Amino acid sequence: MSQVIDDDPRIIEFDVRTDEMLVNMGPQHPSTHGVLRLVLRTDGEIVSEIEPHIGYLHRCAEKIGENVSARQFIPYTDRMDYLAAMNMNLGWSLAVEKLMGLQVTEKARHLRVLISEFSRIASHLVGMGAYGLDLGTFSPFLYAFREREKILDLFEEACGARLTYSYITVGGLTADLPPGWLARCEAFLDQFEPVIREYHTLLTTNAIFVKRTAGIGVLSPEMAINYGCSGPVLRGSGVDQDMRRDGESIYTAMYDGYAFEVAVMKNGHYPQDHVYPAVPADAVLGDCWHRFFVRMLEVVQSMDLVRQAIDRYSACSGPLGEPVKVAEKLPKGDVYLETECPKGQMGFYLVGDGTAIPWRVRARSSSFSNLSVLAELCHGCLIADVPAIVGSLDIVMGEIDR
Amino acid sequence: MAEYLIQTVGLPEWLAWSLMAGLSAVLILNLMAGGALVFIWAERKVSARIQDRLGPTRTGGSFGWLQSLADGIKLLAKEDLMPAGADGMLFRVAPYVSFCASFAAFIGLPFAFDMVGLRLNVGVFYVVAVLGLEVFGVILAGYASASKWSLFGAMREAAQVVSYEVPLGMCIVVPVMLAGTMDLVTIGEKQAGWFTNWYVFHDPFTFVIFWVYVTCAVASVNRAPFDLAEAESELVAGFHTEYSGLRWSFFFMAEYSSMFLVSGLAAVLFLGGWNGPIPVASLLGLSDGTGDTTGVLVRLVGLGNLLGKATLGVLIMMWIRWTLPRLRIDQVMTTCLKYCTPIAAVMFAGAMTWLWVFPGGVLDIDTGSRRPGEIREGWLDGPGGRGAAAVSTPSSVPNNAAVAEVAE
Amino acid sequence: MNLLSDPVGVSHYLVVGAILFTTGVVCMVVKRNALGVLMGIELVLNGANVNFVAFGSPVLRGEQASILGLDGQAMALFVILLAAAEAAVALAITLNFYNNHATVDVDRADDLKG
Amino acid sequence: MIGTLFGVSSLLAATSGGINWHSFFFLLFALLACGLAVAVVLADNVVRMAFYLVLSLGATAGLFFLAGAEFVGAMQLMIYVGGTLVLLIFGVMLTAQEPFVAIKTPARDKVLAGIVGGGLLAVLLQAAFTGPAWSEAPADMAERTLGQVTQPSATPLGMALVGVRVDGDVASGERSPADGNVRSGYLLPFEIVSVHLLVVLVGAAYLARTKRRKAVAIARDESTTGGVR
Amino acid sequence: MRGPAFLESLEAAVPGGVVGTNLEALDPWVEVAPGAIADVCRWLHDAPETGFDSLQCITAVDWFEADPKKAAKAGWEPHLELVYHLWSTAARVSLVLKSKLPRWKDEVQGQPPEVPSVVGVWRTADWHEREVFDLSGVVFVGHPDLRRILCPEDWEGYPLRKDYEMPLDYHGIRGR
Repeated sequence: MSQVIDDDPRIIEFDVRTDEMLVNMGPQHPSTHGVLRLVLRTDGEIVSEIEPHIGYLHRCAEKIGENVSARQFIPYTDRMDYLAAMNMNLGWSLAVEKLMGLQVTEKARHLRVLISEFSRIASHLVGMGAYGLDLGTFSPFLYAFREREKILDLFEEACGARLTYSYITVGGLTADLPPGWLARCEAFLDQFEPVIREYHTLLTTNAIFVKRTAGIGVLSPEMAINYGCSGPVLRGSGVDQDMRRDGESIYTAMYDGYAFEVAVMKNGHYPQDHVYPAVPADAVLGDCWHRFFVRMLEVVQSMDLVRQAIDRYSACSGPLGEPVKVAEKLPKGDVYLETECPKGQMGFYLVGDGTAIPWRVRARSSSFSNLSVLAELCHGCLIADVPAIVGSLDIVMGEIDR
Repeated sequence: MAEYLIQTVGLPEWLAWSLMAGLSAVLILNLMAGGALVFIWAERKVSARIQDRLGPTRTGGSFGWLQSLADGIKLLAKEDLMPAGADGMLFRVAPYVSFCASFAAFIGLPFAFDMVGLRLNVGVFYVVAVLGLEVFGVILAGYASASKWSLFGAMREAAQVVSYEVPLGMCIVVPVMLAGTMDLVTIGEKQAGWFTNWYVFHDPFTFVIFWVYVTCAVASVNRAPFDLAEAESELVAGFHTEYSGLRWSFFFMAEYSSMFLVSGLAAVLFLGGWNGPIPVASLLGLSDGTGDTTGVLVRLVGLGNLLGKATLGVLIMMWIRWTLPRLRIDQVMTTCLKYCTPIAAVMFAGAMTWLWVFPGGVLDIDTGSRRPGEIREGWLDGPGGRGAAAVSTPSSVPNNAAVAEVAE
Repeated sequence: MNLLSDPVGVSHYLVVGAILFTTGVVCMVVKRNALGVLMGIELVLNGANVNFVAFGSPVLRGEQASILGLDGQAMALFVILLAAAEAAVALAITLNFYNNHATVDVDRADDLKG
Repeated sequence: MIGTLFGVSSLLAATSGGINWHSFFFLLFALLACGLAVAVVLADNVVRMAFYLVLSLGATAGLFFLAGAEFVGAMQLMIYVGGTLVLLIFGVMLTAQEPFVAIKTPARDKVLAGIVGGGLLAVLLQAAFTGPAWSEAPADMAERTLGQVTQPSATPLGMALVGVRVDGDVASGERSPADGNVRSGYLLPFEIVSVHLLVVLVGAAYLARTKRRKAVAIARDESTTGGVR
Repeated sequence: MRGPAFLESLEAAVPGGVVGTNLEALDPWVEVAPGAIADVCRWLHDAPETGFDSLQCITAVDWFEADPKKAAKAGWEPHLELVYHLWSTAARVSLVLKSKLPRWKDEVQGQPPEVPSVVGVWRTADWHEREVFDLSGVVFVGHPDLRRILCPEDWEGYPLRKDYEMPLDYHGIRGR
């Protein structure tokens, strides 16, 4: 009987008559991960509508790309996803190499895998720590940064920079690893492995954390695909897609011979190659918890990949190869290449007109598409859920605004 | 001491009393302010240690122990900003309302036997009632700031604190029932002896209700994971978003002294008050009830005991804060209405039944000291008990809104 | 008469009660805001409470009060309780009124007017 | 400010030979209570009204403490002030939108109310000083220290509420329970109040509950009220 | 289904939609008539054998050369080129659609060209089309909320056009 009433669209429930309020979250707000402005239309604590306003960090990277040569553009890619600049370098380099028909040496290939997967760990550490911050716990953030600092130390040794590396470049890498680096890297991995269990205790399996994230911001796989979501956001919804495995051959060739699992829930379970915490009963596929969990799994997968890459790289005896000249001419034609970056699929579109300077550069960023789904996810949630959902998308404004 | 001033120094009575009142007020105020400074410093050090950091290390020597003072000076020097649309009067008054409520509650909290600002026979009731007024300043601040974030914070705080008063009250009723009085001094007195006399160990129900009290106390002073009113990742800074400088620091001080107060209340109600786990003094044949030097010394030890217990409580709250994520507003309300309140109600009934079934208590270890149940509100028994002595000798109870024997 | 040195009697309390009562009545009459009217009622009850407590106060009346015992205080307690109950109901009514009329102006509550 | 206070008080003390602290605090709390009550009437903003009201009630609680009614005073702080707090919250909620911040009262009403109120006050004040016994303080008042509690009130009050009288004439020995003519306690009123409170809680929850209504009805409702939301 | 067969079925589904192809390019592309872009996309999205359920990117390339000497050698007429990169999550194949637009509608300087919106097909096109509108000046007819996205709402001009000139001043901020 009551079921019938519930379904009757003519009957609506109403509480105290309240007025809707427009609230500006950002651009200077602690949990919008940079200069994102969200305009919330709220009824009390309930968000009825949310509209993201972006562009506060727009630096005309695409326009700049039309004025510098392909190698000169590398530093600008650093500043897109500044938390995983190595992956940005790699994406652009591969796109240019695809246009030029270049093939890097075997040693450079393994070094690129090593570096980019390492960078993925560093990026996910920020995502994880900042997510804890969004949910009101401060300590995991510092635990994450403690480990990230060690990775940055290693990067600094390799290329001299801690944030904007410009290390991977068109035609290879700017330098080889310094002596002893691999040993320090392995030492870090050994030390880091048990730390992940701490993260799981503090966040993934923490009762309050699960309460705050499970069943919140559920993104169905259809919606995720329709909105062009990618990376952990897409895989958190149970879509089995990873460009490292499914992408174009020039990219997948990089991972030839590497063994890794795509962190996605298939047949009702996550990969079982390591011991992972169990999925809580409240969690729904596609909610904030799953997106977060996918990132945590990817960290473990990336550690495996880094270990494999260390072995292969040290087994390589050939030269590292030289990067192309700064003013190397680009052939006529256009290419588009998407690579699997920590935040999702980063695509670079490049039009060459026969000169060294590209005719058109386009960067398709994963966070851009991932953020566009926010309005859909936040419909009817509570204000406290907004940071939880935004954090679970793990956006970087540098990449969105470019 | 007031008598001393009157009789020996020859001051007029009113002057002696006002001097003593002023001294007591200064003592309590300094305890609050100084306590807040210490706790803010401790919070920094504790959080730093939890997070693999060092925290303040320079100001005032190697432990940075002057850091809070430096911060205080910085806050004093800050510009006192007020938003253009704010309700000026309420905006200015709100921090003081919070602070005063917190301060006024301290008047009723005993620090050792008879070391209390004002010994009220409704002590617990008074402390809880006044502490509940702290939310008042927060609501005013949230409303007067003319900021939506502040308003959200204020409404959250109101909903949360008003709800949590229900289970908190139920938890507090249990020790009151066991002691048969609302006088905090008598409640503390009744738990004298070995730690088995503490009400937390009185029976299983009180043990459970102690933890309910801890939860509700953390919630009622707005500490993580219940710090929704100032949830920085959601509401920027909640109700004090628009505050700066000294006014902001008043909110801060009120928060820390409230933490100290609920911890102190927990110590008095459940953890034996100023009585140590082992009744060293009574084993040595000393008593804190006497007015001579020994009595005062024993009381000072008791003061140390209570401050230690309260500080421990504050440290535990810090530990919780730096470990757990924050709950959502609906989850906070669920915790209160669906868990804390029913559990508190059942435990209350259970404790009542226990008292009825085992009137003398089960773990009744004869310690040679006063046994629970021996002390009653004196006026019913007639002269004899110590409570009676305290009530019936007016000179030992300086009666004034803020006169305390702390001064002795 | 020096207010600061002379002892206070019941009359003084009655004066306070009278002032509270009167302001409450005026408040009820003057305010058009339903919440304001509610506050007026609270003030009136509070004024009454002052009287109850004063008459029953052993401090103020000495031996005379001991005949009354705690009756005055008990009455005041009941008044406080009923005031709380009244506030709850009145608030609910106000809220309902607000739901239906989008205002808390009591002058607009004239649905029964012909 | 405290300095001024002490200055003034010492001046007064010098002229009259000492301050009666009871009188001093009575004056303080009474002025606060009355002044803030007047402020409630004069204020237009609901939130400010509620703020003044809370302070006024708090000052009254102080008066209760002075009069030796500690339990009532604490009760006043807890329930009355707490209840007003809820009023305040509703004030905030309803006035978060501009039009209702202040509903102005016509001057005519104010004048009328002033006259009526003044008359009422005159009558009440006259009545307050009629009883000669009321005006004079008990003989031992001057000797008693301020705020000294002659007897604790909480327990006898509680016992009275459950029907056992230990105060008043029982305490003074004029009557004893054995005689059988002791005045009754407050058990029945207490029960009635308890049930009353329960009924009120249920009723208030019912009145302010989430309602279901047909959307058509809403539309009609909106049209009659001019669709004001 | 690849290559010619695929093109045939597309041609059959949307007659006149395909105006040219280049299957030898690094990323083989299909040129679509501007007016038919929404229909083509709808078919590509819905048709079971293709199922391009994901839109990766929309790019506008401005083919314009200000220098007349270079323009003469360029070998193309000035035009705007819209590039759609599609992806099929099931088949894991990509497809590039291109569409040539005039630089200005009806050759009126400052009046952006129009093309049907594909928001109805992929929701992600919402922001991508806004970005193209913002930076390259293409009006997507049927877009629910076509506003500037990266630049301020009162910004003038389309920065990714080759003939764009940076304003000298924006609200008192020096531009050049």
